[in-house]
Amino acid sequence: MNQLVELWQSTGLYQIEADQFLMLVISGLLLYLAISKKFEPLLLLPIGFGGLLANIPGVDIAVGQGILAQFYAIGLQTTIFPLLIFLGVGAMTDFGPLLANPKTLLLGAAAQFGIFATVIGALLLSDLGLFEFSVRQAAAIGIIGGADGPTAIYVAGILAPELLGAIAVAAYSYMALVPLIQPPIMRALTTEKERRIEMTQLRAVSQREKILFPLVLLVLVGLVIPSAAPLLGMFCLGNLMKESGVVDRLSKTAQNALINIVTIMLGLAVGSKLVADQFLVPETLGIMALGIVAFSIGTASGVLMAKVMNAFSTNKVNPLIGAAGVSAVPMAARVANKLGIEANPHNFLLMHAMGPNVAGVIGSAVAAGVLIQIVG
Amino acid sequence: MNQLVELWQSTGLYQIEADQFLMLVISGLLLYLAISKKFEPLLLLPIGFGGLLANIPGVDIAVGQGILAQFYAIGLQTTIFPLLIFLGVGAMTDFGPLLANPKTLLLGAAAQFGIFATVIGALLLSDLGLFEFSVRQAAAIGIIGGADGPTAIYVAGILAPELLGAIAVAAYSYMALVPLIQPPIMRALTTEKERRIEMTQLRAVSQREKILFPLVLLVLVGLVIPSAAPLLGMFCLGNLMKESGVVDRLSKTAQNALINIVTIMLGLAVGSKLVADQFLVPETLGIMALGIVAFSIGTASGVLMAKVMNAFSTNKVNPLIGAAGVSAVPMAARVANKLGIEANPHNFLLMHAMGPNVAGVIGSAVAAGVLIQIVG
Amino acid sequence: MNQLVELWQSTGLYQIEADQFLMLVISGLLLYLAISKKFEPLLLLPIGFGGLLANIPGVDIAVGQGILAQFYAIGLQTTIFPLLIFLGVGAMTDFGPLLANPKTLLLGAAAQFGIFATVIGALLLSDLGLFEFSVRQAAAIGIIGGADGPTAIYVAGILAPELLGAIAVAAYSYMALVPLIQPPIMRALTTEKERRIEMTQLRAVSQREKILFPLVLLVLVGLVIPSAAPLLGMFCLGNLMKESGVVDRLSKTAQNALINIVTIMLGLAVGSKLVADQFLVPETLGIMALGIVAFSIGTASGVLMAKVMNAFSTNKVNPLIGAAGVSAVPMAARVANKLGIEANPHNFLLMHAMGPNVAGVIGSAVAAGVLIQIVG
Amino acid sequence: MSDLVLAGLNLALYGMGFVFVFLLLLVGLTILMSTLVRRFSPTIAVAQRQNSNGQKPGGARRSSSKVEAPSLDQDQGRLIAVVSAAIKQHRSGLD
Amino acid sequence: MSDLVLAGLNLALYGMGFVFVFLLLLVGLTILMSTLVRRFSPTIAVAQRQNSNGQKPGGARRSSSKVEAPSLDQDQGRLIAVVSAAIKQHRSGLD
Amino acid sequence: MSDLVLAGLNLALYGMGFVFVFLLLLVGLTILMSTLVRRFSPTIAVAQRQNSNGQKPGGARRSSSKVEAPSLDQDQGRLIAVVSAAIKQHRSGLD
Ligand code: NA
Ligand code: NA
Ligand code: NA
Repeated sequence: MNQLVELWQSTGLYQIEADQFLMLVISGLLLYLAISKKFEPLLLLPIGFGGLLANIPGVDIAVGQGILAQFYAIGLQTTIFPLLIFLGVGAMTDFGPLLANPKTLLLGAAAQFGIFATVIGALLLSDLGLFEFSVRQAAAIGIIGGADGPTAIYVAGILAPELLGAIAVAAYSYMALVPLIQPPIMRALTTEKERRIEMTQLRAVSQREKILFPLVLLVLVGLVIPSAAPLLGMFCLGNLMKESGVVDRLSKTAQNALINIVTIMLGLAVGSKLVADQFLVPETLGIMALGIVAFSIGTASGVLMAKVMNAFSTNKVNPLIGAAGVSAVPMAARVANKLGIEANPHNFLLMHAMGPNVAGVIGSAVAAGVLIQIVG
Repeated sequence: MNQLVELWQSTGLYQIEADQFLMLVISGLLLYLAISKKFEPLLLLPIGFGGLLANIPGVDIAVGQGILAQFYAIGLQTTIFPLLIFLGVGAMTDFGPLLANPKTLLLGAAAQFGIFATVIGALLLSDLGLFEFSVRQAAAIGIIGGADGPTAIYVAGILAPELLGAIAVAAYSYMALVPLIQPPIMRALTTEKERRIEMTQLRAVSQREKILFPLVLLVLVGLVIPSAAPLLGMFCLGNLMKESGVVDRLSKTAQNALINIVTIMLGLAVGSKLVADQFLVPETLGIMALGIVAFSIGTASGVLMAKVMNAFSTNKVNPLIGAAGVSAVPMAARVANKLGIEANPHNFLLMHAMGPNVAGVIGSAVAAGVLIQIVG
Repeated sequence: MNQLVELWQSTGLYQIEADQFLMLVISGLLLYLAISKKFEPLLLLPIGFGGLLANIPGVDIAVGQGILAQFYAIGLQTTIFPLLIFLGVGAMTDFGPLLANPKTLLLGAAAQFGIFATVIGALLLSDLGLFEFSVRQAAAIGIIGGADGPTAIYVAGILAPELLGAIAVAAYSYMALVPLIQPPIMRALTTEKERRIEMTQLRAVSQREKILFPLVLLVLVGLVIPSAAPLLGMFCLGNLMKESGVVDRLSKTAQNALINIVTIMLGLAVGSKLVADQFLVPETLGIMALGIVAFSIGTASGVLMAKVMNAFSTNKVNPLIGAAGVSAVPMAARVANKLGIEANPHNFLLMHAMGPNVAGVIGSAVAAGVLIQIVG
Repeated sequence: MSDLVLAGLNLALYGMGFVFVFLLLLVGLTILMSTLVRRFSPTIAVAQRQNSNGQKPGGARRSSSKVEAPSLDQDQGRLIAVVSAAIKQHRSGLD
Repeated sequence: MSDLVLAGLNLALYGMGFVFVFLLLLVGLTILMSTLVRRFSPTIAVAQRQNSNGQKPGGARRSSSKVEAPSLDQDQGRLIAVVSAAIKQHRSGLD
Repeated sequence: MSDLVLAGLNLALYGMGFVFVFLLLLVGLTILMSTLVRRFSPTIAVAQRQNSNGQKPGGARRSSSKVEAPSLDQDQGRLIAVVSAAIKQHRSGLD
């Protein structure tokens, strides 16, 4: 009989607490968004499922020797997982549109203002006594504005691992919400006439330029901002493997088996941070609020930068593609394309928007390097 | 000259001992069964080969810093390997037949009686002074009756790592022997008339049901038997990845590259336990004997449960499919199908038997959780 | 303003030193050779890129907790990476030509003389006071003559990790240079008439022989030279997985996803040793010089051995195929084939040269075992 | 009967009971879940069923997220490019 | 304004400045690199461009190293199959 | 000659000797193995040789184990089943 009591006391039903139950509901919501709404399912499905596992009472899965805790220790504490993801993303990235029109790099720079504005915002909230974000935490929250999942996870893992769960959830949720967040801002900041601007067709880019670009980028990173070198180094390696054409089998594996394996484990490792005592804190609400501000400011500054560039150049760019500078590849470029077609059915901005889009990845990684350098 | 003597003394021929030689023969036998008899070759080939490597005298392969010892430390001590295998198996499993006829879950419950009967048997043998199995060891041996390789390795790794080699070998060997072990028991316990029972065609199952089932299962596990959550959690994640249809690339990698890589390393890690001083002990004989008893009792109780269910229901099930409740997917279902066709050429039981077959996987994992909970 | 100075002082431009710059140039040269000259790009591309990353000033990538340092610790210090590469290479190797003509194994033995002659050479240089190579270092340098990348990395990692970078670079560079290094030596040591020798067609080899060969090889290794068992064990396992035909999915993964993932990480790990203070030492020049001597002597002794065999046998072999005994699969076999066709347009030596070619892999691994056994 | 065997019997009793209770609960929940699904989304269920016959559901439900997109779209794109090029070349040969 | 907010403004100022300087430098270097490439290897660049339309560049530049061989042939084979099928279909449409 | 060089000569002598002895033994064992195989299973060997020309041996010898099954075997099996059924039906229609 004692054993029966013991067994009953070992059940989750007996041990569950209110906040664990709430976390299960939140994790279920993430799964719903991933599966039914297709919100970045590659990451949010394993993160949400990891959240379910992490909040099962009475068993160590996300702590101690549990498998999620081990994935966290193996891949996030070491930064190996986000770096391998960057390797694969690099091997999937085509810098062609960027090389055909290098000045779109500046749109990718401008959109990073979302990051730094959010850092200030987070510190203002602390100053007002609403939250108690440290400078490191504020920097980690700001990076949500980079609209780049692995960069956000990488920076949060280094600067504020205690906020990693909320930051990753915010980053991926808002990346999925780009088609809802961006259009009103883009419409508000552009005139119908601007949205109708057609851009000249991009020139063909030679393979040699594509091979040299990741090397040029790496050298510049090494000379100017070494703390961004791990992230952009892996990114450039992946891209070089793809463009060089001499290691196709490595490039294909980096784009498939390797990135998929790491994505599963990374998602579960992030899910391990969705435990009640780390996630159910007021800071999480602050992070969610700041995150959407970051996205919005990034979008706005990208669009405004395009207008500034037009003021100084005769070769006009459609300011819609400035919004793609936030990263969120390729969603943001698609949004720009869609609004372009709305304004002018002959206006195909997709390839033009891919330039600032990949520039946004570089920009966020540089911003990440600066943040790690200054406050890390 | 001294150096020549030293070299000679370093050869395996000089150093080999009788029991190492015997282990090499046993490992060779496993390879023979795997290759020529196709006994579960995916596991028995690397296990057998690992056994060869582990018993080469004069070099550390399965101990110290040897590669097999490292695989053991990385993947088995941490439980990562069997859990990743479960992820892949989940991504390969179709719960459709089970969802179409949920009461076949009970057949998967009944067949687990083989596990617990064997625990009692092992403790009886200890009581008789034939062996000295502790309760933990008895529980680990019993799990052979679950007819599920990764579950057996997971439980043995936690409860009785010193018996892991023998338990894994017994589990996979008997799983391969299912077509020999089960039929006589199934014939003995059923009448010709019962074996001729045709079952109604299974209803179509919607994708939504298939998506919700792994979540329902996980929630129930979390509430009722948290210690089974790591195993069934990874299983449900794999299944959800497959059925949700939104992360196809992850699901495919879990079913291919990931499970294959882990299978190679898991097999070698298990092989590292086939060293003479751990395997050539009387206990191994006891384990082999108890293992076949476990399989037989599991088969019998599955069949008998089907007959009990028929006594209380008008919608008859063919008792042959009860034998599939032991797990051993999909071999046990094929055996049921074969005996069904023998008795009645129009009797296609394969899909009907897949229900209890996957129920047997769930049942064993739950039993594993109970054992770990009570004696772990 | 202070912060700006600090940022400027954190740039690579401010911190870079002359020797780091030189290493960046050398790494760039490796990338050039890999991409433009197709010098073993699968390894030299990641090695060269790793070299770039390792020499970026102001950030820990190849040391401390940097990702390259972690890859080194995870895969090279543990010997796991080269062993997994050997698994994949084994799964890609066809022993058919060797089994059809087993005496070509002796050509693979003779060509290893390059290894041991180089060991003597390295110690002579030390004796002359030009370098200070220890016996362990000399042995690690000699293995370059094995013309087998993973073997060289495995041995250097065990005997002289401080020379690993230079040894790996030398091994892969010279493997890529085989078509330039070997032909003059082969022409000098053979007469036109010898090069014209046509060889009889190889007999068909049964699957059973192909399955048994890796087991025979492993048993012999275990009995005679256990220290070669990790390397040849993994090689034989890969080959058995392929030839047995019962674990196709494991064999394919070992040949693709697994070896590709490991190749990327191995290359980066080796690249981490291309840091200035380890690579820019006089020893590196000595290693490069000795390496080419090793290749040349190996080639010569393979060719001469073939001529010796012809002196004792009526069934003549074309001495060109002796040069393939250095390993460097399949480049060396192609070189032999090319020179054969030059001398006699009807002379197809490719398959005949594959025998000594794979024999050279076995021979180097045995030599590696002997070196580790005696000086390790 | 010794303590050891008693412990075994105990374990078997509770264990087997637990397994049965668990799977009985699962039967109940599964039937409940299926009933609810079939009641509240009959048309969707049917549509999806047809869908899953006609084509791989993954095809229709494929995510358009960053990581996924390149591998498929690109392949698709490359194939289309190759086919177009082949047709073009072929045509130019005909003219 | 508190020290905290000042630190934030500071961070934003230097950070944003750095990002812009970096990307401006990158624009410059990229234009320089492209100009040099286009000046010193115009024909090669064109050849490669055509090449990259007609067939996968990997095909031409493919390494013949030991490890590489197995995977490629399949791709090549698939491409050839696709092209053949396309041509065949095209022809059958003409007849 | 110094001790160091002597050590090297020593190493070379024993090493090279060992390598030769090893590979000579391997030649012997390989010939023995092949002879035994060819004597005791000539027909099987021939059959398998043909097989390995005609189709991938993995196809025929494929394991039916749990992990493997879903990906290849089932497909294969299903194909065979479908084809067999079709032939059967066709035949029965003819009689
Ligand atoms: Na960005
Ligand atoms: Na079972
Ligand atoms: Na060699």
